[in-house]
Amino acid sequence: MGFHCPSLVAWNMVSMSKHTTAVFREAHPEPPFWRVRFEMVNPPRPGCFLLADFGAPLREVLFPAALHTEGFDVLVPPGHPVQRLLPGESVDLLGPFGRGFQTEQVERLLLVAEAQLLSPLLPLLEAAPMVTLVLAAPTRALLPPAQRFPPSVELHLITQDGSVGYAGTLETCHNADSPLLEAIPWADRLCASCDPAFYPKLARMVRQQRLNPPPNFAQVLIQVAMPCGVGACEICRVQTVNGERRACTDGPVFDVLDFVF
Amino acid sequence: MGFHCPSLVAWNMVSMSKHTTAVFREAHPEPPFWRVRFEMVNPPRPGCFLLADFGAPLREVLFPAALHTEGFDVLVPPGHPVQRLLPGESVDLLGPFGRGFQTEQVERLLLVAEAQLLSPLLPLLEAAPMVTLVLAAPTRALLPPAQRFPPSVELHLITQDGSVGYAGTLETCHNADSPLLEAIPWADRLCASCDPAFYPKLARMVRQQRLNPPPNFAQVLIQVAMPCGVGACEICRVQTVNGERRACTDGPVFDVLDFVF
Amino acid sequence: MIELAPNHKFGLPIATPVLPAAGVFGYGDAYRDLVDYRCLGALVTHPVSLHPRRAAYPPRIAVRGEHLLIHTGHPNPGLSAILRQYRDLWERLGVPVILHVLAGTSAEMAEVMDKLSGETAIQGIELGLDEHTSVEKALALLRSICLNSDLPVIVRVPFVGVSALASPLAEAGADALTLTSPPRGLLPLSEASDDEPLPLMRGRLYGPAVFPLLLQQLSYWIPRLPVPVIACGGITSIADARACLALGAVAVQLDAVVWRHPDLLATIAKELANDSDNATP
Amino acid sequence: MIELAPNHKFGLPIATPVLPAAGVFGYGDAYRDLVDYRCLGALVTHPVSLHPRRAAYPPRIAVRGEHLLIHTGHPNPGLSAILRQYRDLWERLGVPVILHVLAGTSAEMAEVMDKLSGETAIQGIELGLDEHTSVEKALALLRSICLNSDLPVIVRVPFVGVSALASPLAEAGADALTLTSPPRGLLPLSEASDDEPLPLMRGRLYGPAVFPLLLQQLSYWIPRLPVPVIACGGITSIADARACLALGAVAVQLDAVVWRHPDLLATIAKELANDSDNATP
Ligand SMILES: Cc1cc2nc3c(=O)[nH]c(=O)nc-3n(C[C@H](O)[C@H](O)[C@H](O)COP(=O)(O)OP(=O)(O)OC[C@H]3O[C@@H](n4cnc5c(N)ncnc54)[C@H](O)[C@@H]3O)c2cc1C
Ligand SMILES: Cc1cc2nc3c(=O)[nH]c(=O)nc-3n(C[C@H](O)[C@H](O)[C@H](O)COP(=O)(O)OP(=O)(O)OC[C@H]3O[C@@H](n4cnc5c(N)ncnc54)[C@H](O)[C@@H]3O)c2cc1C
Ligand SMILES: Cc1cc2nc3c(=O)[nH]c(=O)nc-3n(C[C@H](O)[C@H](O)[C@H](O)COP(=O)(O)O)c2cc1C
Ligand SMILES: Cc1cc2nc3c(=O)[nH]c(=O)nc-3n(C[C@H](O)[C@H](O)[C@H](O)COP(=O)(O)O)c2cc1C
Ligand code: FES
Ligand code: FES
Repeated sequence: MGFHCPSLVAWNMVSMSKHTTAVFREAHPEPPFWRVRFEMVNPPRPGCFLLADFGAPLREVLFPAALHTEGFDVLVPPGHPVQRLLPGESVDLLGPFGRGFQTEQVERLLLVAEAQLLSPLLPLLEAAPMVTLVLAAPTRALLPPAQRFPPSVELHLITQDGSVGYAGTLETCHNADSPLLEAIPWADRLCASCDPAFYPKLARMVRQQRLNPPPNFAQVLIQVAMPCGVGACEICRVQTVNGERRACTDGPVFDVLDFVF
Repeated sequence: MGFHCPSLVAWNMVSMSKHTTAVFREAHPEPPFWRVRFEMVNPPRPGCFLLADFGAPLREVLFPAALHTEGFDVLVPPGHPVQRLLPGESVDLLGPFGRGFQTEQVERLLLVAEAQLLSPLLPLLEAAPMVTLVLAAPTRALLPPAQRFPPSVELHLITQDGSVGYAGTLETCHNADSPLLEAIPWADRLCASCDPAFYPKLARMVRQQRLNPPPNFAQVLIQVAMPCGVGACEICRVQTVNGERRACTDGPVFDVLDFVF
Repeated sequence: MIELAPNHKFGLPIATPVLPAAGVFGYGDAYRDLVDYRCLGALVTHPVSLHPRRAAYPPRIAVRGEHLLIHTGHPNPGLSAILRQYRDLWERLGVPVILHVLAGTSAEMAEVMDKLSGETAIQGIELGLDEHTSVEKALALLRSICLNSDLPVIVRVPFVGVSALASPLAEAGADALTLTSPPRGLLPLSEASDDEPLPLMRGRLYGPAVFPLLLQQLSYWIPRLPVPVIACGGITSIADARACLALGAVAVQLDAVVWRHPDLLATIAKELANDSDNATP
Repeated sequence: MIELAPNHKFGLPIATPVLPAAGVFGYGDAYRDLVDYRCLGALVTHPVSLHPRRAAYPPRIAVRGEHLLIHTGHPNPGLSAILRQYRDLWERLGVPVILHVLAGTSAEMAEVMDKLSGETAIQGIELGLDEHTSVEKALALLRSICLNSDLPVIVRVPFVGVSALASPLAEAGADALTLTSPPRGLLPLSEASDDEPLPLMRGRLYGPAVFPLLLQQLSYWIPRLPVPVIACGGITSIADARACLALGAVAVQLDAVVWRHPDLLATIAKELANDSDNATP
């Protein structure tokens, strides 16, 4: 059963533009994470992602935690497979993929994150003249040290046990004096990275504080499993007011108003 | 469905004497292999083996290629998982297992090997006052350099393409002038590590040169898959004149006369 | 060319024996920046149903070593929406389009075929079957397609259903069979505790260990079936693909491995084309 | 104590729910320097036949990623030789001995049971069945054991045969079922070439990917079966063992993982004993 492929030669000529590599540069501890630096020509914009092949059956979703002219950093947990890479080794990547954060022409940027999901917001710490970060964690020890942040960032901490900052959770930030509620009217853009279960609540807070917020005033990142990154597997579907959407191609950054059910 | 285990405490008290560890010391290239040094209290005798856990679904069979007072060396191919070990790291081992070579009170020791199976014979290079090694390979480039062997060893090379030494294979060493046939009458012990398909032929050569060789005059090592090492899986069975035997517990060193069918 | 439907009046010729499995490749535009579609024998679409289907409740994926358990619920916007959105793309794609169809009843299937009548963008149907579909139901679905459509029909046979379904389907007029759908598995999502019931995830099993199970089925069934067999399950290398063809499969479908290595589709297609060039005198 | 044979007149109580699977642990002395046998609920022996069986022609094992394909031919010196060699050891072992028996016909099985009559070293039988054993043959073998012996009988059900065999066997008097034997697979031993037929190895598949397939079977079948179920297949951790018990299995059998981690038998037995101590008031 022989067959010939007329276009055999031509296959190589199509630009397969989303298959790329990055070069591992170095990694150093930044408790509770490791900061890993890669060199790459077109690193993903904040909120966009890459799929890295580290040998597992699924590629790993990488959100940049910092962007440089010549590449980007990511934060990974200790024991991560990157620790087996040697400086100069290259990593097989697909991407960049997705719709990221839009912060052009923003003056007053409000960032909202749970500490363990903070990393995709880090590239935005100096994305506007005025930046406020509301950061929540169960307890003080799970928060990064304040001196890690640029001095220009106004930092509001929330801990569930009250060990530092406002005592409570993002979910319970209803009181007028809560740092989140106070900051929403001030901001002209909100970017969040939290448990998606919080977003309907956040949408209500935004509605309550801003009456008619413009589209994309509050942009929220959804971190779910994204096996393919291109809209092929349908595993990353999330429910929105407009029906199901794919986190990988329609997100992973959505308008919070998509979650007002 | 609760249950109690009366002997729960006692379990730990039985000596589980064949589960052990060795400490990885260092590895250096010895083309076409890497020589890897381990520290271990009771290293296996020549021809005996260990089962090492390097992360694969089956443990790997390790034959010592050299024995030291404080441990042993093995030869492994490049790219072997030991290259991921750090000096001082320990390796989980089962063993030592098996019946090894017996070379006590031997004066004239004849070693016979195919080059790629040589390593389990290396600890015997100085096991007797006089040692002759008959070493076969398809071509010169696949033989280790002569200066790797102690000067006391008399070396006879056989290459299939005649690029060095006797032109032929172990199987075709019938002629009276062949190094193998010449050496058999001289020796008072023969230890071999070859493709098992050769052993029936070797047995005939031994019979022909020695008429009534004493038991264990010619000892041959069989390298087959040995998943359990203890006689539990029945995967290592080999056919002998006395019926099937297990390489792991009845061998891996057998009397060549076991293979006179 | 390779003929997937030698007994069909129009046939379903494909240029290379490498296809994506239904559900891993979307509807034809998802991989535009990663795969040159000309390397594909055909596009096998994500499963499509008559009415829209919503995604299964998460989690939808679990990893066990080298293996994945996946459970999506086969969400899709329904046939009409799919046709509206992809018809033009499919016409321009340059490779045959095989629509993977899900349907619960033969009446539903008849409606699906009705909507497809006159549709020139589609060259074949792949019928998806549930794990424990009875012979009667499988034959009824197949008959409903054949009665209401001229398109060649491939049936993708469930892993546990090959013994019961393969021969009856081939005799009832399936033009080809895809062996097999992924086996169904179950995994705990966290450790068991005495207090609560164990949270479990049910799904389809993907990964390299499925391959020896597939080959076992191929070696037994290909000589016993009068229709071409497309191999699917745990194929992750050119050697795997070659082994399937050596056992007589006409083509291979790659499944979850495509997400990790989209380039494998073209790599395997090229290597097999070389094999074939070397073999033909 | 855990009762493996609650409906049997003598029963088959075991102290821990952890057993070695037939074929991975020998006959009771192989692991003497590596496993404290008191951690085992019972010894399940290597498969034994009436007459001696020789090993299958090599290769007998192939590795695919995390998985093994194994094919031994179940060599053994035959029942009489085994009894002669191990009877005394079994009497002293301190744990019940379950003899795994292979037999081609019910007449052969009757002879096996005859040789076992009066044998006090054995507390139970595990019946091994071939992959595509028919219901009639399986029931005939079971009946032959029950007619000719007083021992409790566990049947180890083939992976593809659970649907057909599990209920009939349980209703016909099996005291317990082991779910399942390993699935059969096929692997190429080298790359395919056009000139020669592909060298293939057929065997049983072992490894962690078998576990989700096992759990799927357990979750469906345990509630539907009137007898205890012993879980076997790809169990490689304490979490796996707990999941099986959480689904209602009375015990677990560890298979090829024992060769890599013989200590896992004791580790799992201890952890499960702790679980059980914490649960009982
Ligand atoms: C006769 C019979 C024998 C069984 N034997 C066993 C056994 O031996 N072992 C065992 O573990 N389980 C067995 N089962 C159970 C079976 O495998 C499922 O676990 C059971 O059907 C429940 O599945 P589910 O709820 O997860 O639904 P799913 O199997 O996920 O399916 C849910 C729905 O999706 C539909 N569906 C799925 N795929 C398709 C498709 N491609 N096309 C059209 N419709 C689709 C189904 O019809 C169903 O309505 C048996 C079931 C039956 C009916
Ligand atoms: C009704 C039927 C349906 C089949 N359907 C399929 C199918 O859908 N897919 C498929 O791939 N193959 C199928 N087969 C083929 C089957 O799985 C085997 O591949 C086939 O029987 C040949 O196996 P083998 O030669 O490798 O021998 P093995 O299966 O290795 O067995 C050889 C011999 O060992 C005996 N034996 C093995 N284990 C035991 C045991 N525990 N106790 C007692 N005796 C034992 C057998 O009886 C036999 O005599 C089917 C076979 C039959 C009979
Ligand atoms: C085509 C199809 C595929 C499905 N796949 C899975 C699956 O992989 N795993 C699973 O646990 N459930 C699966 N389901 C079950 C669904 O998530 C959901 O439980 C089921 O669809 C509800 O029944 P119904 O939609 O048939 O009415 C599937 C259902 C269908 C119809
Ligand atoms: C109990 C048993 C187990 C076997 N296991 C395998 C196996 O795992 N893989 C395989 O390819 N053949 C297997 N065989 C097949 C044998 O190697 C051999 O082909 C077969 O035994 C020849 O047929 P007979 O002994 O039943 O007459 C098995 C046979 C038996 C009886
Ligand atoms: S990650 Fe596959 S569809 Fe979004
Ligand atoms: S290695 Fe298992 S019996 Fe020899």
